[in-house]
Amino acid sequence: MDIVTIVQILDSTLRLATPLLFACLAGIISERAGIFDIGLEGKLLIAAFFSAAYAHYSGSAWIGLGAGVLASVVFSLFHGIASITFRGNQLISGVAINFLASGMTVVIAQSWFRQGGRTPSLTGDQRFPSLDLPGAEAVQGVPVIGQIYGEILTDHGILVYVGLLCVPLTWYVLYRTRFGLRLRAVGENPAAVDTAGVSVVRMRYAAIVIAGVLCGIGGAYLSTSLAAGFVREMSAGRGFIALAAMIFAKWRPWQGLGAVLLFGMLEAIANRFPNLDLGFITLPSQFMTALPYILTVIILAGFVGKAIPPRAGGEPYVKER
Amino acid sequence: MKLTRKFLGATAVLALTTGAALADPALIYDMGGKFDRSFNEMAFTGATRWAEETGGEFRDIELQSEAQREQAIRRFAESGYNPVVMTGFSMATPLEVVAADYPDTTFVIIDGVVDLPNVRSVIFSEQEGSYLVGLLAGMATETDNVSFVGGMDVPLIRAFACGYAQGAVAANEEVNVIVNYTGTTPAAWNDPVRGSEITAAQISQGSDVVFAAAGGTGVGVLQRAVDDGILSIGVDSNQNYLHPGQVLTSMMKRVDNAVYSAFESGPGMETGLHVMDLAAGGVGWADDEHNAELISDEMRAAVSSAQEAIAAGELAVHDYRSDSSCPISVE
Amino acid sequence: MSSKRMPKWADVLLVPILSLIIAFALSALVILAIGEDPVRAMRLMITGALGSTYGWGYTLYFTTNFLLTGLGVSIAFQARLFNIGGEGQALIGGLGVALVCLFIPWPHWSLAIIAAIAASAIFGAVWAAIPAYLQAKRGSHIVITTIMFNFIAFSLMNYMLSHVLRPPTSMDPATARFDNVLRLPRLHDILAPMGIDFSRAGPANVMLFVALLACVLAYFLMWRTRLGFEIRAFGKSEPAAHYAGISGVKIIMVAMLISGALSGMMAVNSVMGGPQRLVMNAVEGAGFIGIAVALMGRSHPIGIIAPALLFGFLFQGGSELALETTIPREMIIIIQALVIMFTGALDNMVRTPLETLFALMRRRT
Amino acid sequence: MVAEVTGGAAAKAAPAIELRGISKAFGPVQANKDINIKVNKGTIHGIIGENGAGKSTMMSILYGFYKADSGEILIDGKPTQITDSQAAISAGIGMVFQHFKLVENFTVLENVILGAEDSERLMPSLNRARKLLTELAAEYELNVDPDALIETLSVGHQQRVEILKALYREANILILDEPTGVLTPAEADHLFRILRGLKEQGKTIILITHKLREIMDVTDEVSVMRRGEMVATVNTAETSPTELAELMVGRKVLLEVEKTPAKPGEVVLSARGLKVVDEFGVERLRSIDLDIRAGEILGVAGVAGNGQSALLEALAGMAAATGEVKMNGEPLDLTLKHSDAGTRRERGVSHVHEDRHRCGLILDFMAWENIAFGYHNAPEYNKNKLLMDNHAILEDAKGKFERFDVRPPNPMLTAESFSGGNQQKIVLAREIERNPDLLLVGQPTRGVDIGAIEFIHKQLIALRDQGKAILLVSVELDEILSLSDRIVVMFDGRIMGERDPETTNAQDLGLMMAGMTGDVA
Repeated sequence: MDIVTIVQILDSTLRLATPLLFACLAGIISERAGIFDIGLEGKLLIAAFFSAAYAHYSGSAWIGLGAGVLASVVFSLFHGIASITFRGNQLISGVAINFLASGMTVVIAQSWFRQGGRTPSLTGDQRFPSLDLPGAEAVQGVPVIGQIYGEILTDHGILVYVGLLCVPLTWYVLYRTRFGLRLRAVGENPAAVDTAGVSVVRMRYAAIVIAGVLCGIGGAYLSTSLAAGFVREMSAGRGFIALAAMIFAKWRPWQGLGAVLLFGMLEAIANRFPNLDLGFITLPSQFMTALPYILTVIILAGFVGKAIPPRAGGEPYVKER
Repeated sequence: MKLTRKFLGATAVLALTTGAALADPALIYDMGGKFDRSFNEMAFTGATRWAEETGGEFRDIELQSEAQREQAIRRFAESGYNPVVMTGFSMATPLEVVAADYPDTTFVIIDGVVDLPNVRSVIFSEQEGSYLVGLLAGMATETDNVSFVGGMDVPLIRAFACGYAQGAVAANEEVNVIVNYTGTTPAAWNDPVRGSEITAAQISQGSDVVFAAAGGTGVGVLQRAVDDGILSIGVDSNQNYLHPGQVLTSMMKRVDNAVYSAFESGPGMETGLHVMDLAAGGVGWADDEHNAELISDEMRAAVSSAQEAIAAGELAVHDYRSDSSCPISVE
Repeated sequence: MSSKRMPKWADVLLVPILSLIIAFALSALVILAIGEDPVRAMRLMITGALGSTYGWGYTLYFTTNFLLTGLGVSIAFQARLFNIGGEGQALIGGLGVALVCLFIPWPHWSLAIIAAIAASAIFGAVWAAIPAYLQAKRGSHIVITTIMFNFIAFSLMNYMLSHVLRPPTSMDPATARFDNVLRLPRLHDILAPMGIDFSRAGPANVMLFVALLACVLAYFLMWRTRLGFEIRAFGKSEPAAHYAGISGVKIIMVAMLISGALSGMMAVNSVMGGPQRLVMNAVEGAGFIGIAVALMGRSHPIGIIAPALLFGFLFQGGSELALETTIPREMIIIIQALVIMFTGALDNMVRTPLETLFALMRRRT
Repeated sequence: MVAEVTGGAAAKAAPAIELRGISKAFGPVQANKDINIKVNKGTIHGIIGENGAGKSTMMSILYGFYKADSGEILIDGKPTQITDSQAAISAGIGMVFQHFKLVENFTVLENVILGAEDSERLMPSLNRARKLLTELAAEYELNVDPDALIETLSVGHQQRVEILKALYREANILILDEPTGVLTPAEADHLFRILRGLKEQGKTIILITHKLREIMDVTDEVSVMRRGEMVATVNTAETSPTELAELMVGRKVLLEVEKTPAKPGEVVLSARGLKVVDEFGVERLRSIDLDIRAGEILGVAGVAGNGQSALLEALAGMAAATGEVKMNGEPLDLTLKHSDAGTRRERGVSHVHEDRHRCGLILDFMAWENIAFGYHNAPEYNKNKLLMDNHAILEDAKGKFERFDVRPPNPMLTAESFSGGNQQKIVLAREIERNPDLLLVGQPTRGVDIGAIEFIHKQLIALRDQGKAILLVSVELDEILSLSDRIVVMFDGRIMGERDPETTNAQDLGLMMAGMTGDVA
């Protein structure tokens, strides 16, 4: 594999990892607060649709982003009403949200655009512009740095950088702020938070709204930056890969970045080499596609570093003595 | 028992008469959907043209899943639509079964062959059209690298690739042809993101003209080409308008004509194998106001002489499907 | 607590029916919002799914799928295991059916169906066994592992169909058609000797009766056998089951194996009974609809029959809808989502006011 | 000495807390009925009552967990609305719950500041808390490592963190709910020293307990609750344990159960070197030697959490153990690789689990199904190899309900629709009527009404008189003293010694429960 190929794959990795990153951080925030979120996929999808639709109507990717985030937050609130207010099963609610998104996007898209469940192609300002990092041009000749900074890191849609910035931000919020302390506590022992005079319900709603916003940005990136418009089922399981990445990272943001980069790279490799010839074995692209899931099962099985979820995760909080 | 029989019998009759008036034509799109800007959309265009010209009505349906193929064909046949036209080679197997059950209905399959008396099988000489656009690509490239993004990796798509490669090399012996396919399942027809990433990879390998024969996936290919400032070539329908001035040309596969002619001829049409080649106007290249600036007179002359040679049988473009091989590797 | 506050019939019937009504009402709003007429839509669905033996043939065909996947989800639910992997188990079950039908020259369909049922059940059970084992022995969350296994199954089938099982001459990622001897008798063939004229087209076949039989057998399993007793006890209280000497590992394994086997068996219908060859995505989401069916049927083997029929109707009616209106087929996914939401996650929203109502009524009398 | 503190100026000022006419009902259950109480500033006020007397409901109302149906709360003489925990904290109330409300994988500091952080950034709060902790440690013997993770701390230390949390929030009124249930006597004494120190600083302390000794030792005043009502408030110095006990139960306590002397027979079960290590690697049982004979009740006394549960579960086949245990002379498989609770039943061991809600019953099952629970493999409950005989089980359940006076006598109801006492009777009927050689009984009368207690005690004696062996584990010393023929005391996973109930008393047992072995007979 020559250097150009590697650079290209890493370049592609960064793009493909970005929607995973947003969803993964969303999952981390939500699950750290004790709300299991298998509806990441649905939120990505609904956000992707509304972003593309409103970017098309308004001519501005930013307005599209707003619409996508709003849609994703609304879905988050459904999840909240079911699993926080009515103490329903968070997993079932998540499943329902995924189906709701899958059905709604096509039904609405068909009704609005009559193009078989897709939006018209987006052009110009309807999509996010690429951002050339300062000095990227200048360092292109320099070995290593030139390739990393001048070729891999630069010239991506602006949301790629937003995503990367969200990693330290999430870390800081979780571990260095009052909000983060309470959020983590609410996922470990909500009773402790409740008796400390902090509303568990409010904390959990705050967490899922943030998760909604992050998924919303991820979805907007999918349809208005990575692609140029919405097509049905365009999230294509990315929400679940993000879920896998979250488990892989054991619910920690920096490790989450690592996991999505790994999974993004697997996708990039599968795109580049439908049949990856390793000399002694040829791996079909299907294997690469399945690899994130296989790796996650191995992690879940606890053979390689046990993944312990937040202790109060999945359980509705019922006040008791 | 008698009552049941009467009741069920009555409803069965009802079923046959619900829906539209008898003998309206119907159209079934393959996965990828009616608005894939490509293959299926071409079929829709043909049907619409027929409807507009004749004032007739037709019914159409998009498949959401592999498993629905047989039901879709049956549904139209059962309700008395005639002829029933369908696009895509994947329809061949289910059609074989259903066509036998409805001998009074005429079926048309595009891109597939079903050997039954009530089926018209329409196939195209994609390699010939691809040769022409390959020729243009070979002349347009400045890096001596052109590329191809196929949809599902099947002999049909390899025939596109093979024709394209032959054309490109014919124009410029130095040209290197980079070939990739999106996948091995029908999902490959509808994955613009993957199409875009594959194109990005090809661009990093030096390609400056990319030909997408990948249905809906091609939208992503063309978009990436525009984003990165290289030329692209559309497929099936005329896609020049998608990005005016940036799409070199489109390899036209006149599915619209096939559908139009089937609708036009009606149930009594001549069945059997119909080959739509360059000579018959089945395939060709798009030359319009959107790409006028990109096509030099020299290019136009080269293409038209090749076109004449092929039509006259003087120039044989190798068909990958004939021996599962290609003089230029399209693996 | 719930059982004390409400009569059993209300719990079993009223709550799911009310949830269903809410789900339907919201779906009607969606239909209105996209500028269509919900009443007309409903009428079209009824004519399309139930107005002819042709429609019935498909409705019952889909019902068969949902009976088996719904039953699979139910058995796991009874052991408090959320087997979200019915889709993957059914996909792999289809592989079992295809192998049995393609590579063994059966003299008669009746032998082949037995072998196919066995093979699909084994394949489905094996696919459920790994998540089950990981849950039982390593405590890995079964919901997450079964989701992962759905995707792995999808990739595996994708590979098998495009690289291994596809006949060399075919471009379609599907197996060859099975021998005509293996064609399962359809309702047309079964009812014709009784003098009933049933549409030849509908693919509903003997598997419908197998599925119904499976429901009855599952009822006996759950309510008349020791194993059923143990599964239900484990599902209600894990520590209590341990106290009673019921092995958690055994129950998790057995319940998931049965669940996977039932989901896998669904493939006999959708592969051998339908297109008579294995195509991509032969399951068409039936594994997920099984969740809705189980939730509505309160995970009761007999209780799921009505919701399975309902979803069979929706599935068939929905495809007719797409033909006659601008409402896409995906409308039924919305209905499915709402049913799951209201009968599963928002159960308390429906239940709590009802309980209050019953309490008020009781106080008055 | 105590009375001096109570009198004088403190008593005349407005009470720290006053409840007026507080009532709270949960459905048909009246948990609190017209509660009136005054707690004076700078005192330790005990609240005593049986399980289910309404103590905890009252405290939950005070801490904003429940809203009272009627009544009024006054803090420092001012009517105060306590709508949630935040309001309680603002009113200066700190609560130490029986089950600690700590985040296990947070540090002590993080737990202390949680919910009371000074600013959006954590650092300043953490630094301030660290300083305060050092001060408090010196002042009140409240020393804990501020950076230790909660899960690494002992129970006593965790409780100190709870107190520190309250003090960090500048609580003036500290409520402790059953604080010594999980403590050793030494730890409890330490706690009481802390409480006295806090009182001297002017804090008001409410101590909820059902242990008379603690009330007598540390409180200034005591209020007694019974069946949701506040029946009396008295000066501790002016009352006696007997009087309090009477007030608690509403009649003379039946300390003695009528029974004839035991006629011990053969050894039914003998254990040597029995050890249990739990899933976290903690040694729960440290080499127990034990013999139980036919026709006797062996009582196991001890503070909760000293290995009694592990002992029961090891013998019942619920927890793996090492060592040697013989049942009727035959060894038992303790590894549980070849046996479980079911095979143990086949060997003649029946088990009334100490937690009937979690283990003893399946609350969602119908009562008749619960009758077969654990014995569902028994031949009389099965028609053949495949099918159970539900009719036979139902008939059997009807008989059992009659003999054990279960009310209502309808086995078609779900188990959860029965009262605590009747649920326990269902469990006992199931386990006793299997005619076991050995009956393991944990906390037989926990959460059971007085009438049922008597009935249950009689049943246990009757089983003993049939020549069966009974191992009785209870945290109620009275129960142990009145039922047992021999008593062993457990502490920290060990047996501290054996006593004859005729010659021992609560003090003697209490010493051993605290781990003091000076006078082993």
